[in-house]
Amino acid sequence: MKLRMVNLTLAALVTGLALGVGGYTFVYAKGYSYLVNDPAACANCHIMRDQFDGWVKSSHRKAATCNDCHTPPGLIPKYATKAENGFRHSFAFTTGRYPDAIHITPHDRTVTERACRKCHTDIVGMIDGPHAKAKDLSCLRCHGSVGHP
Amino acid sequence: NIMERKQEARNPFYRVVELTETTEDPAIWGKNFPLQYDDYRRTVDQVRTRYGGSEAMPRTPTLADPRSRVAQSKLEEDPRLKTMWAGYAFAKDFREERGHAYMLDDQTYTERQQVVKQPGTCLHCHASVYGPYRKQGEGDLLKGFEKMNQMPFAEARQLVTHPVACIDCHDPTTMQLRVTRPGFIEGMKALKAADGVKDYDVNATATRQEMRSYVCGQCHVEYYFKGTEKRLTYPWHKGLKVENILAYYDEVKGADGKPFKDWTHAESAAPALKAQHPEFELWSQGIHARSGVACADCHMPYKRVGAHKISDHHVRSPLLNVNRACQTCHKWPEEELKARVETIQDRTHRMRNLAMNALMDLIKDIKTAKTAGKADADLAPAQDFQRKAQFYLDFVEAENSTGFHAPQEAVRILGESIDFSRQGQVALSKVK
Amino acid sequence: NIMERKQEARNPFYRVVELTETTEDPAIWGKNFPLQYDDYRRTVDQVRTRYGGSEAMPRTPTLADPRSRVAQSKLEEDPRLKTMWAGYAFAKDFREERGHAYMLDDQTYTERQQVVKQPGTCLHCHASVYGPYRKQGEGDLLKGFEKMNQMPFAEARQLVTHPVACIDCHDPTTMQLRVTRPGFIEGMKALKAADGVKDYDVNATATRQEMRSYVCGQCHVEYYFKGTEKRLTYPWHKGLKVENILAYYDEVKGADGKPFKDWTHAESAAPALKAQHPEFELWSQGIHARSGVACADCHMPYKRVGAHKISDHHVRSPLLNVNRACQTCHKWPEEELKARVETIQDRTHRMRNLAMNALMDLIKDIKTAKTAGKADADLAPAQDFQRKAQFYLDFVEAENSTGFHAPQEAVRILGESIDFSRQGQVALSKVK
Ligand code: HEC
Ligand code: HEC
Ligand code: HEC
Ligand code: HEC
Ligand code: HEC
Ligand code: HEC
Ligand code: HEC
Ligand code: HEC
Ligand code: HEC
Ligand code: HEC
Ligand code: HEC
Ligand code: HEC
Ligand code: HEC
Ligand code: HEC
Ligand SMILES: [Ca+2]
Ligand SMILES: [Ca+2]
Repeated sequence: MKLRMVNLTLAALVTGLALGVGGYTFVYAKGYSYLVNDPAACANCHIMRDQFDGWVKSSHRKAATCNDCHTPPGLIPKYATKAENGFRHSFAFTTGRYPDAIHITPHDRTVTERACRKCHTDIVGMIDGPHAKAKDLSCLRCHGSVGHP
Repeated sequence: NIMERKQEARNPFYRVVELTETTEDPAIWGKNFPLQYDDYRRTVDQVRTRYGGSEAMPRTPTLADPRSRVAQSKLEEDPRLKTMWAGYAFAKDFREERGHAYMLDDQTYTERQQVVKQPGTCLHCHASVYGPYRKQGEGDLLKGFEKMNQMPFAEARQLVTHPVACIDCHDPTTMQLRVTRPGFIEGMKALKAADGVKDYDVNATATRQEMRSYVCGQCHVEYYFKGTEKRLTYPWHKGLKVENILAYYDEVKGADGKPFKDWTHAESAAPALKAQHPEFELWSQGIHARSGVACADCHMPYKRVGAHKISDHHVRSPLLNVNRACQTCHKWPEEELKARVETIQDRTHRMRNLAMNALMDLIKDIKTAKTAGKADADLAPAQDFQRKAQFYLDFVEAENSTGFHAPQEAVRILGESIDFSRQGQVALSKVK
Repeated sequence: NIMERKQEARNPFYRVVELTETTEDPAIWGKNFPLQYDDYRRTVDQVRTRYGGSEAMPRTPTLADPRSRVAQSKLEEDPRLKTMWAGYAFAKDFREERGHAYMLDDQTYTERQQVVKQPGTCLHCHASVYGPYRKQGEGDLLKGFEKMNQMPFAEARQLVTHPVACIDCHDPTTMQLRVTRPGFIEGMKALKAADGVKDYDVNATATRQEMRSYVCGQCHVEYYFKGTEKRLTYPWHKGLKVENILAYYDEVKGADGKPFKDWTHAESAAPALKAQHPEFELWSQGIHARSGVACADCHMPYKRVGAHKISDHHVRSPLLNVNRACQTCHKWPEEELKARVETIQDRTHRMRNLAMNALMDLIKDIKTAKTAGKADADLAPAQDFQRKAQFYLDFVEAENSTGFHAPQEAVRILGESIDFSRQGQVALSKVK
């Protein structure tokens, strides 16, 4: 499953480069920001500015960078997500085809939810622990704004 | 110290004792879960908010009623309630509700018990009945329920010991939430059937998030005792809105073959209905329910205790706990959040007063017409308006959030109540 | 393309032309701000939502009224409105409002103009009057306002050219928002005075966020023409709630020394009041205003055009623009957000209908009593109830969000309206 995604995204990235659209953005608009860990890099795209400004004032500024919450752990999945998002967002950015109020995708939402659970294992244990068979409670339902309001 | 906390955190619960389906006493559960138990016991606290919480009124214990503290009387706060309920037990004694710790005593000793012979059904929501039901039913919950419903209250009362306890909301082995109340199980089945879902089984189907409201919906709902078996029934067969519930009561017939009534109004002879604590029903019409916010989110918010993060089992008014109950979702200052609630409540309360005045006027007019010897048939339309008006009004009056659980809906209901009362007066005035 | 955008972002505005206090024509402003101008011109679009937007109804232009499209008639949608306004110009023609582009034409050609001789005051809110006021006042805005108020409409109409234009909301040199309307400036002064703030000057004091509502509050408000000078007045001297405004009208006297009235009802002779588009007033009672959400946040949300983030000058129903208007703050899907608004609106609309029925009943009863020859003094209480009931009802009916701007308050007002209407009937029935 994961491998398939990598393949798909790599293929997409290659196609994008071939088209010259994503690729151009990737270089000129600093799309490669996706590959580094510095939150300021995300803010290279001005539409990430609100989130960046919010993050700077958030409780997590000292605890987590954008990537800590928005990419899955592990090298391959991490870069797969980055490549996938990097391509999709570069493409969107270049064509301008994205909504004004950006929304996290359902897939990326689960990535983020997993990130919370990874850092806060102790608490997760208490919240989900005794409820052996019960479904998880979504952290984001109550804490959606911890990274950036 | 940090080391210790990390330890605690990793293995947050020590299974000191084995809990089973027959472990009723919360103190035993408390050995495994001391933090939850400590909070659970704090529901004895009495603190008043503008419209909620409760006030501890000292009283001299008697043999018949050993309570040394009760909550304030609502009848004294607003004597119009006595007129609304004339001829019904509620006109005798009706108090602000208080914490869970008191539920069994308050039910046992309310003066309403002196006026009417109540059935065992009552205990469904005022005691830990899961054990007793199973015992009486020889392992079959439903059978025990049916059996205890039909006992006189005093007899059934002997079979229970605790107010709502851990076992009523939790599975003793997994600690998962569960619904143990037949009233709710059957009520949800009827509700879902109306939506075309057959044989809905709440314990098998509901999500964890839903369960965080359903465990409360076991009791915080409108109800009536159906038929001679006094079967506890939640009137949700046509839906959860006030008009759906009234339509249901209009449709089911009482012993007299006429639309079901709780009692005949003493002053007007109207076939009256009493609404009771429809928190679950009103909440379901509000923006919070629609946003997936559960009862437990506000009334049992998470709290930190050392390295633990637990659900606050000190169930109470969220206005006494705004920081945890509201501020994770709403980043407004505490005072501002309180003011928002109170703005909503003040508006609801104002409308409730107008609706109450309208109802008083109608009752007075019917009474006058009756005294003047008007024919029953001439009074009937006005009496039906009274039935409607007072059920609508009571739906908000008896609901305990003073409108907060669904602000616009609460005021909509009160507006319609006013319309019914005043139309009743007009109908009467057209009688020659 | 990206190159271009980075460029743009750095230097967002090209000052192609010099704008001054006498540059009236928005097309000239559009040279400097083509993006805003493009959107501004799109207010000609007509799209209907469940309760808002507007529908383009074709009509055959005549010499007297050259419009080839109008908005749907509200009188045809609900003929009860004609009864409510019997004897007043609104019973002749009342339509759904549409985009800003139409304001001048719709005012000029409404059939209401054929029934009553209107003063120049009308133009305050239907034209770009900042230039004309200053011209007529020889530089003095207030003087020009006073002068044009007293002209006949047709005469004043000659002095204006554009519907609301850039200059009405913006300072031409700084582009900062500003209030140019004497009605609002004086209204806010009266409102603040009631709170103990002396000589409030909105342009000097208001914050930027406040201004994002105040520029709309210049026109989207309840008003009346005071005295023989026909001075445009916003009745906020006692506050912004419906009861404050009614109390104000009860206190100020008309030419006859009695409480101010807009007209005498043709069927009942009640001293009636007409409420008009109190968007600003109702919004001020809602949760959004309380949370600092301005009119412009929803009706002129930010949008991206290339690298620019501009305010959408296509002012319209936010339901036609949910992503930008709502989803910046609410992470719910678009369909869900629409459904939330419609749930609120459906409830409001239902109550509006009940209030309308109650009013119809009252008017009929008064009419019958009048025909039966009841004395004026006997009718007076019922007529006063009608005055109140219909002002309250109209306050929500004439407000254009169908309750959304303050859901609970809207329904509260309608509930009180019902109470007034029905009490009027009861009062009448007690007349022998
Ligand atoms: C090349 C410009 C650019 C850069 C650099 C950028 N973003 Fe984005 N981002 C976008 C655009 C455009 C969208 C909107 C895509 C859409 O909604 O279709 C977006 C949307 C998002 C979303 C929400 C949509 C989703 O896919 O879930 C997240 C989360 C996100 N970005 C995170 C990041 C993080 C983390 C970084 C830095 C590692 C970053 N972005 C850097 C352009 C960029
Ligand atoms: C502590 C965790 C955390 C950190 C750190 C974080 N985010 Fe997020 N981000 C989230 C969550 C949670 C959401 C989803 C919010 C929701 O659905 O309510 C989100 C959503 C987004 C979105 C989509 C917009 C939306 O509201 O759905 C963008 C874009 C984004 N993040 C960018 C960034 C950037 C850029 C950074 C670094 C400056 C960053 N995030 C840092 C947790 C985080
Ligand atoms: C890289 C690790 C990391 C990730 C990922 C992370 N957190 Fe945290 N979080 C921390 C640390 C460390 C702190 C303590 C920060 C402090 O006290 O200043 C913290 C603090 C918190 C707090 C308490 C402070 C507050 O804002 O109320 C909450 C709640 C919280 N995290 C929730 C979340 C949620 C929800 C997510 C996912 C959206 C998340 N965290 C993702 C490390 C992380
Ligand atoms: C969004 C938060 C929220 C949710 C969800 C919620 N409530 Fe409440 N509830 C309140 C507030 C606020 C009050 C008013 C408390 C007061 O007046 O002191 C209240 C009042 C009450 C009261 C009266 C409390 C008292 O102090 O007298 C009861 C009982 C109650 N709610 C039960 C429920 C039940 C059962 C549910 C779910 C079906 C529920 N609530 C859902 C916030 C909530
Ligand atoms: C469907 C559940 C349910 C049943 C059945 C039920 N109650 Fe209650 N009762 C509640 C709830 C929930 C409250 C707290 C909310 C309130 O007081 O409105 C309550 C509160 C009370 C109170 C304290 C407040 C007051 O009214 O003075 C008394 C006393 C009481 N009940 C007596 C009874 C009696 C007697 C019966 C049987 C005739 C009964 N209850 C049956 C759920 C129930
Ligand atoms: C077994 C029935 C039952 C269940 C289950 C139940 N309650 Fe209650 N609740 C009651 C009764 C009965 C009272 C009134 C007790 C009294 O006044 O003596 C009450 C009182 C309350 C009060 C009022 C406290 C006060 O200070 O005024 C709140 C709040 C409340 N319940 C919330 C909840 C919530 C939230 C849940 C679920 C997590 C819940 N209840 C589950 C029966 C129940
Ligand atoms: C129903 C709401 C809700 C949900 C769901 C929820 N939390 Fe919380 N959380 C809270 C509240 C309320 C607090 C504050 C407790 C306090 O201050 O006593 C909190 C506190 C925290 C803290 C801070 C504890 C500290 O050190 O002060 C962290 C970390 C946290 N939550 C993480 C999570 C994670 C991870 C999840 C998902 C697995 C989650 N939460 C799910 C309501 C929630
Ligand atoms: C009126 C219902 C009710 C009663 C009674 C009740 N609980 Fe709970 N309990 C809940 C709810 C709701 C949760 C939150 C469960 C979830 O999030 O899925 C909870 C959660 C828990 C948890 C999981 C950890 C946590 O705090 O979230 C434990 C352990 C627990 N309760 C123990 C007890 C014990 C011990 C008692 C008796 C002393 C008890 N409960 C009585 C409703 C109740
Ligand atoms: C788990 C999240 C959550 C909790 C806890 C919560 N709310 Fe809300 N609240 C919401 C959402 C979601 C909305 C709907 C508006 C939106 O979509 O932002 C809302 C709406 C409101 C509104 C506006 C509705 C109206 O009718 O005017 C008020 C006021 C409010 N909440 C107060 C409270 C108070 C007070 C509490 C605590 C007792 C509380 N909320 C607890 C999520 C929450
Ligand atoms: C939180 C968002 C919000 C705010 C703030 C807001 N509105 Fe609205 N407004 C709406 C919605 C939603 C509607 C309903 C539109 C519909 O029914 O199509 C509406 C309707 C209207 C309408 C009728 C539009 C039509 O399509 O017929 C007018 C005029 C209006 N608002 C003016 C104002 C003014 C003036 C203010 C400030 C005083 C304001 N609004 C503040 C959301 C808002
Ligand atoms: C205080 C500002 C103000 C004044 C003064 C004013 N209007 Fe309006 N008018 C508005 C607003 C705002 C709307 C759009 C909202 C609505 O229609 O409810 C409107 C809408 C209209 C419409 C279109 C909808 C309809 O009612 O058919 C007509 C026609 C109209 N006005 C005529 C007039 C006339 C004639 C006068 C003078 C007697 C006048 N207006 C005075 C603000 C004003
Ligand atoms: C100079 C007076 C004036 C100002 C200032 C003004 N409006 Fe209007 N507005 C009107 C009039 C008049 C109409 C009705 C035009 C018609 O029906 O011909 C109207 C119509 C509208 C409509 C209805 C559009 C539709 O499709 O139904 C909306 C929404 C609206 N205005 C919002 C606003 C907002 C938001 C502001 C401030 C940013 C504002 N208005 C400022 C006078 C004004
Ligand atoms: C009914 C009031 C109104 C009218 C008429 C109006 N504007 Fe605006 N304009 C606004 C508001 C509100 C803002 C947001 C200002 C802020 O946030 O401070 C704005 C912002 C702007 C800005 C700043 C950038 C931006 O988009 O936020 C420019 C430039 C602008 N308007 C140009 C124009 C031009 C050109 C016209 C005429 C074609 C015009 N405006 C007509 C209300 C208006
Ligand atoms: C600038 C922020 C902002 C914008 C834009 C906004 N809202 Fe809200 N909305 C809020 C806040 C804040 C609340 C109050 C609840 C809270 O504190 O979370 C709220 C509450 C609500 C509620 C619950 C209130 C109730 O009466 O039930 C609804 C529904 C709602 N908004 C819908 C909308 C819609 C639809 C739009 C777009 C037309 C919109 N909002 C635009 C911030 C906003
Ligand atoms: Ca209480
Ligand atoms: Ca419209």
